[in-house]
Amino acid sequence: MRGIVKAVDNVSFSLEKETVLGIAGESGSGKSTLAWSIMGLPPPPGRIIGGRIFIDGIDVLSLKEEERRRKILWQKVSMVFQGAINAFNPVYTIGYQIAEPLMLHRGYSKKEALQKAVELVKSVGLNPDVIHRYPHELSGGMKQRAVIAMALVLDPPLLIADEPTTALDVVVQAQILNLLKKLKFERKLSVILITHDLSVIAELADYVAVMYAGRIVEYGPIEEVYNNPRHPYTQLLLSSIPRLRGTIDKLRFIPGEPPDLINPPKGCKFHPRCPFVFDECRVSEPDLITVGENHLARCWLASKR
Amino acid sequence: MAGLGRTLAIQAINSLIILFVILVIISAMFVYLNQKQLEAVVIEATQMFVRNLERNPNLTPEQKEQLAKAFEYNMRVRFGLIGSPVERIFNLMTRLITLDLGNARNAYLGASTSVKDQIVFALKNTIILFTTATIISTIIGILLGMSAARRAGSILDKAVSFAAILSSSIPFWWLGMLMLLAFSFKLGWFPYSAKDVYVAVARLQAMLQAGQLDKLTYFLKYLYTWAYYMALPLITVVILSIGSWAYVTRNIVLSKLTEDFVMTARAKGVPERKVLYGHVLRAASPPIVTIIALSLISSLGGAIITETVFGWPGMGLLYWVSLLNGEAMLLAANVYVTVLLFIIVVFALNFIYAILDPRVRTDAATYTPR
Amino acid sequence: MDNELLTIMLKDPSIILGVNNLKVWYPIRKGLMDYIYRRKQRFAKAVDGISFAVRRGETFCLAGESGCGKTTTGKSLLGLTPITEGNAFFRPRKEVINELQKAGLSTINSDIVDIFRLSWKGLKYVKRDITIIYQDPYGSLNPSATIKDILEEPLLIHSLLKDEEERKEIIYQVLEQVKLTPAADIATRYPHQLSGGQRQRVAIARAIITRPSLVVADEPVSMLDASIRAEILELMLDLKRNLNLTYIFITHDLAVARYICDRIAIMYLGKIVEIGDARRVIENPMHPYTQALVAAIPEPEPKNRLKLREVPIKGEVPSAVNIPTGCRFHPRCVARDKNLERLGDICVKQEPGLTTLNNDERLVACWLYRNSYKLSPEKSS
Amino acid sequence: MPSRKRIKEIFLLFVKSKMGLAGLILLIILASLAVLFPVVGDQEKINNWRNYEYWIDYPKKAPPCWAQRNSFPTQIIAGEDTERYEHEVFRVDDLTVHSYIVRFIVERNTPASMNLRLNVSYNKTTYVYIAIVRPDGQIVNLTNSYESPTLTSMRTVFGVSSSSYNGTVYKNLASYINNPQIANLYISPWLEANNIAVGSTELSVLSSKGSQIIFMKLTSAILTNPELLEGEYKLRVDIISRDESVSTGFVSLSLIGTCYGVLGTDVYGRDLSQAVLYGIRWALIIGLLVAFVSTLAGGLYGILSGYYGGLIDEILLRIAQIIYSIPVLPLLIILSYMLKPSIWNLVGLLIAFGWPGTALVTRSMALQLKEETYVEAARAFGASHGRIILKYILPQTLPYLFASMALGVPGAILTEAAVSFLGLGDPTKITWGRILNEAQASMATVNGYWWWVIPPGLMIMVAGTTFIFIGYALDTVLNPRLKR
Repeated sequence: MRGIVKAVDNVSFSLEKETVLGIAGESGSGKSTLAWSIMGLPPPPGRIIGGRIFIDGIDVLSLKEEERRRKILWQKVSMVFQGAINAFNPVYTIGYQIAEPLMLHRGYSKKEALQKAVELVKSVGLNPDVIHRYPHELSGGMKQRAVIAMALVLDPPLLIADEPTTALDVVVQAQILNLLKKLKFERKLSVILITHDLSVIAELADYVAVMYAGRIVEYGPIEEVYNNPRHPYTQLLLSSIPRLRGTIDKLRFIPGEPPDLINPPKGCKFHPRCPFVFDECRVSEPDLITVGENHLARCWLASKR
Repeated sequence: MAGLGRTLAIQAINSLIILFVILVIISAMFVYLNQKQLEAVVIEATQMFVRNLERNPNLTPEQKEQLAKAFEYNMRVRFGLIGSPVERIFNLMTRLITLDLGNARNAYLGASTSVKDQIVFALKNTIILFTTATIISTIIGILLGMSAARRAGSILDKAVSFAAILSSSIPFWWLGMLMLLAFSFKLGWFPYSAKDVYVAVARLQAMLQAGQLDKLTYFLKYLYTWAYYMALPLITVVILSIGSWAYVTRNIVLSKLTEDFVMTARAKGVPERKVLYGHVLRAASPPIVTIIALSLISSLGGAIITETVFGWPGMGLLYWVSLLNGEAMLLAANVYVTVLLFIIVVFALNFIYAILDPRVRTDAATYTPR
Repeated sequence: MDNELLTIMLKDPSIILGVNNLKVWYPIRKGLMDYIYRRKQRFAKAVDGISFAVRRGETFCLAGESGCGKTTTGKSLLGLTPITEGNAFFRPRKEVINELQKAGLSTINSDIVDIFRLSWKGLKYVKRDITIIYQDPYGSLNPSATIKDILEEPLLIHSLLKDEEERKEIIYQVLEQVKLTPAADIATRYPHQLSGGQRQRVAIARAIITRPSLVVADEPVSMLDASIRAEILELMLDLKRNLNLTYIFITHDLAVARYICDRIAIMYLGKIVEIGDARRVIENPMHPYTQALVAAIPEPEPKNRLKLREVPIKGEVPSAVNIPTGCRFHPRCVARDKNLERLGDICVKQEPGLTTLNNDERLVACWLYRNSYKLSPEKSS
Repeated sequence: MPSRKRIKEIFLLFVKSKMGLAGLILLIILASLAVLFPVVGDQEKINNWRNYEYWIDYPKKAPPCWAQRNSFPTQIIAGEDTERYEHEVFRVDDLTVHSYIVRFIVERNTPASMNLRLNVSYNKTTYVYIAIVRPDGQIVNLTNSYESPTLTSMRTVFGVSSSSYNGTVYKNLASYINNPQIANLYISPWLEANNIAVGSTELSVLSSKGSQIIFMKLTSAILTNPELLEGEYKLRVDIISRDESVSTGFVSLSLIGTCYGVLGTDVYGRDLSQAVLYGIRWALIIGLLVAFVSTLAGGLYGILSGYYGGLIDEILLRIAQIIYSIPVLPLLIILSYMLKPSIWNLVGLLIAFGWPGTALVTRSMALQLKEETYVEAARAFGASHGRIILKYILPQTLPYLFASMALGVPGAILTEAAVSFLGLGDPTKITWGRILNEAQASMATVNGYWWWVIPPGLMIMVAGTTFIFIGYALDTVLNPRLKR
């Protein structure tokens, strides 16, 4: 059962300042691995075997570990985690954990840092007294807000939000999404939003990248991709979501099972499940092909047109 | 902090129940099994007393008889042979609790023949030895366990696991015997009998009083003497304790290492050392304390017996001595105090646990419907 | 009360299940201090007096946020949680009734049983006719059993088929029904060898293998990816049609509810606050809570990113131990704040009952609509 | 239920892990030694363990032979070995003499002791003459010789009546010689006759080491720097009686070595290797019995407590917790002291205090398992409590139970050893703890009797490690959570 899993394979994208890129994909498509790798911390035992990452002009992977720690992590890029429940160390107060990077990177005293933490906590809509509380004393929604506060503590230009609302109730989810939206405008943040939920991406993202089997299969401005999806996977995915309004159409779904990443299919990774498959798909894998302004799709069909 | 108080109150009640149960067991065993023996002792002592009385010409036979009866009654009270079995058990329990157990037949080292004195003397020495040993093995064990966890699968890691396995199947006291064979018999580096420390210290004191030593030299020599006599028992206990400390630390730290907050700390740019010793070890400390408390319950007894081998004048040696001399009361008192010591240690560890774990400290046990 | 629902049921044979005033209260463990101060026993009121009826062949939806009591309600129907009060009148299928009567267990009007009053044995018979699908496809299948063992279990429990070959045949047949092919191959596998969607189909196969008439589906798709979710929903609709099933569909996702459900009951803190036709309730919510819930749901609509989402609700869900007085939603109700003059303190003082609105079939428990009450309230749908 | 295929799979995985294989091999060795003791060991020695007479001819406190260079191996010349001694009957004046000359070889070292046994029967005054005839022709008298004015009586040497006796006489010649009086009377005249001066200091050497000096080369340094005279020695024993019908028989001459067997002997001369070997039996019996019964009892207790929950669970949990927190060893000490010291009592007590550990773990497992969705699902589909416990809870706890059974063995062995070490063990049973207790009582550490200390402890360690290996391996193989 051993083998090499290419969790993220040949992914390239760029992100402008003050925009939000949504990365969508189902479980196992490599989204989370991508998130951690952007920070230079691929989840063990994984390794980055190639490629480059530039953040704010700095080549992240060329830096030594120690340098990366001091210059990049949390200063240039911070993260809001999947499963915020466990993102906090249970034995330290929320305040300390929010303030820790300030003491570490900015040389604040504990008092100053905690003061800053109070401000931050207020700005994400929490009562200031949470800084003296322990993680287990907070509800899921409060914890998620605290995690966001922690991510903003050093005012990084880039924020990675990895499934920031999964496992939250809808009302809380809406509140957290509103908070992120507000912060994005107020703080001029660039955000990489990673989620399996296309609806959540629609709430926040300016651009969207759809991932399948460790690759980006479609990329573009969100309106373009949602209203005019060019990759069959994106098309099927969008039409598999039940809607809250309008006519009730029969839902479409993607037949078959997601590919095994140890032994991925030859050619286009999606071809075994694709309703439009033809010979070429089985043989070779297409590149990302420009199908519109800023709009790319990894599909042979797109090139035919 | 209400949570902490409650946790400790519950813990205290539990400890008291355990102590009570053990006292009942010991006392009941005594009352039912040791009675004949004590009965015989009382009769013998009374006969002796009567014989002595006979020689006294100043007393009338009635007075003699009265005195003899009073003597016998007193003896019976002393040995707890008065009243119903329940009363006897109860009496013995109160006497055990207060250590009001009369005199032993033989003196124990520096102490008098009073059972209480002997127990206190032994307890003091046991505490000296085991506190030192625990401090040393904790520090080394945790550092070793951390290093093993950091390099899981390395030779060090395997060695730690193997050492833990070995040390959980080696009796402390047997290792003690080996140490004596190697370092006292073969190499002659350390003394056979640790209890001679008192002789050596007395000699030092005499030299100090005679003006042969200045105070500083005396103090240094005093420390050296203790270290010299304590070294072997200390090393023995430390060697066998490190393994379990290291192994427990390793396992818990390893399980914590995969938790999300560790990745969070790394992403925050916390230096790896601080991640390990600040975040991981701190978060791992409550379960480490719990497991160590549990393992102490099972190993401390064996460790205390180690004293027997080295002649360290603590509770362990007192077991040997009281068994050798057939001093049941002394034995019972010793067992009681050992158990008390255990319970206090475990209670203390639970206290530390409660302080280390905010979930206990702040008690947020609220109902969450599913 | 008791008899009202029963009376309706007796008259209307299309009702398969009538739940009447169900309460599930969990006693809170008393601490030492509680005993010292002689505090009263407190309860977590997971379900606090709900009534509804389900027609044969429909998909009835229980919706709400986590902790609202929807799952507890579902589980109580299978005797999986001890109830405090209430009835669940159920019309089992003929064979089950026959079995019950053979075993000398009494029935109401020879075709209705009260699930909550059944003995263990009686409940066991009923469990052939009511089955459950769980949310978590990873946890609901015994990891150390093969798919065949898992599917065989209900047959063995109810001693339905004595012959192993027969059992095997039916297992293969059910596997094909849930589109797990080749059945013979799937049957020999262990759950961890299947994908999430395949596992959920095994769970569905297990739920239909005893040919039940009522299936409680407890968030059956909420842990699945979007494309698989659609597939499972379609499968469930197919099966319902083919096997003449009735679903109690428990979900937090109103979009899914709108797609699959016929009628819906919105629950908040152990109470039904709104009940009615699923499409109409979701497209035109009346209760302030339903309104908030609908407003909070994100949709794959790119325009949404340009504006903040208005969710008319404040605060957090209180614990089921400390349920607010009066209308339990009032501390979070934005509509109440807006209509405070008209409403006064009635929301704080008195709990609103479910009442039919003049112009609609649906029932709403909210004082906002007290002027539009019909004169004859409380018809259990 | 795990199928046969799965069991085979588990077994293969188990054997594949180094720990599991090591544990299994050790266990097989230990178990076969325990079962096959009558074949590999010497049952007679074990039967006579507490019969100290039996051990007279064994060297006392002797180290194992492999550990001692230049050791004198024990030689026993028995009456049947007719070619190794000569028997002659003759008369001197009115005395009947039965004369025995026993030949033996001394090499590498002197015998640590010499035990002589003879059958004699007489009804008139009888004397005895004993001498050693050395390879260099020297004769060392150990009693008055024929030339001296009086002969040595039977009473002087053998402590039996000189006028009439019928039976076996026994003398430890070494301790007989190592005596100031004998040194003065016989050894020192012999040395002086060979021009070696014996002063008072030399005399004291003689009176403690005379039995060795007589085997040394006759040089001037015989007392200060003795050198072994190797070769064939003869022991001459004459029974000289006024009774013409005196009859005698040579029973044995045991020349006891300075080392013994594989593991040496203890202070009574007992063969430690047998005890150490035999100890395996008791260790396995105690360990397995305690672990099996307490794990089983604890497991059932825990499952029932956890599964049923509520008040029952609360009460059962408290009881288990209290017993679990009791420090067992001190309590065992006092209980063993007061109860009749019997191994079964100890086993009973170990079980009585041993079950809660398993119970607490299985309880929390049951508690967790019954909340598992698939267990609830079984309930939803109508499974009874019995079916759920047997089919869903128990099989899931079995791996833990097996592992904890294995891991419980060392604890029991160790505790028994500790109790026995304190002298509270069953006096009729040979356990490793008891061997060590006797070693400690004989101050083995001070005297450096390492062969008495190391093997039993090593066996405790090996037995413990065996089961820990098995336990850990089982745990990793059977517990998917650890496999991850």
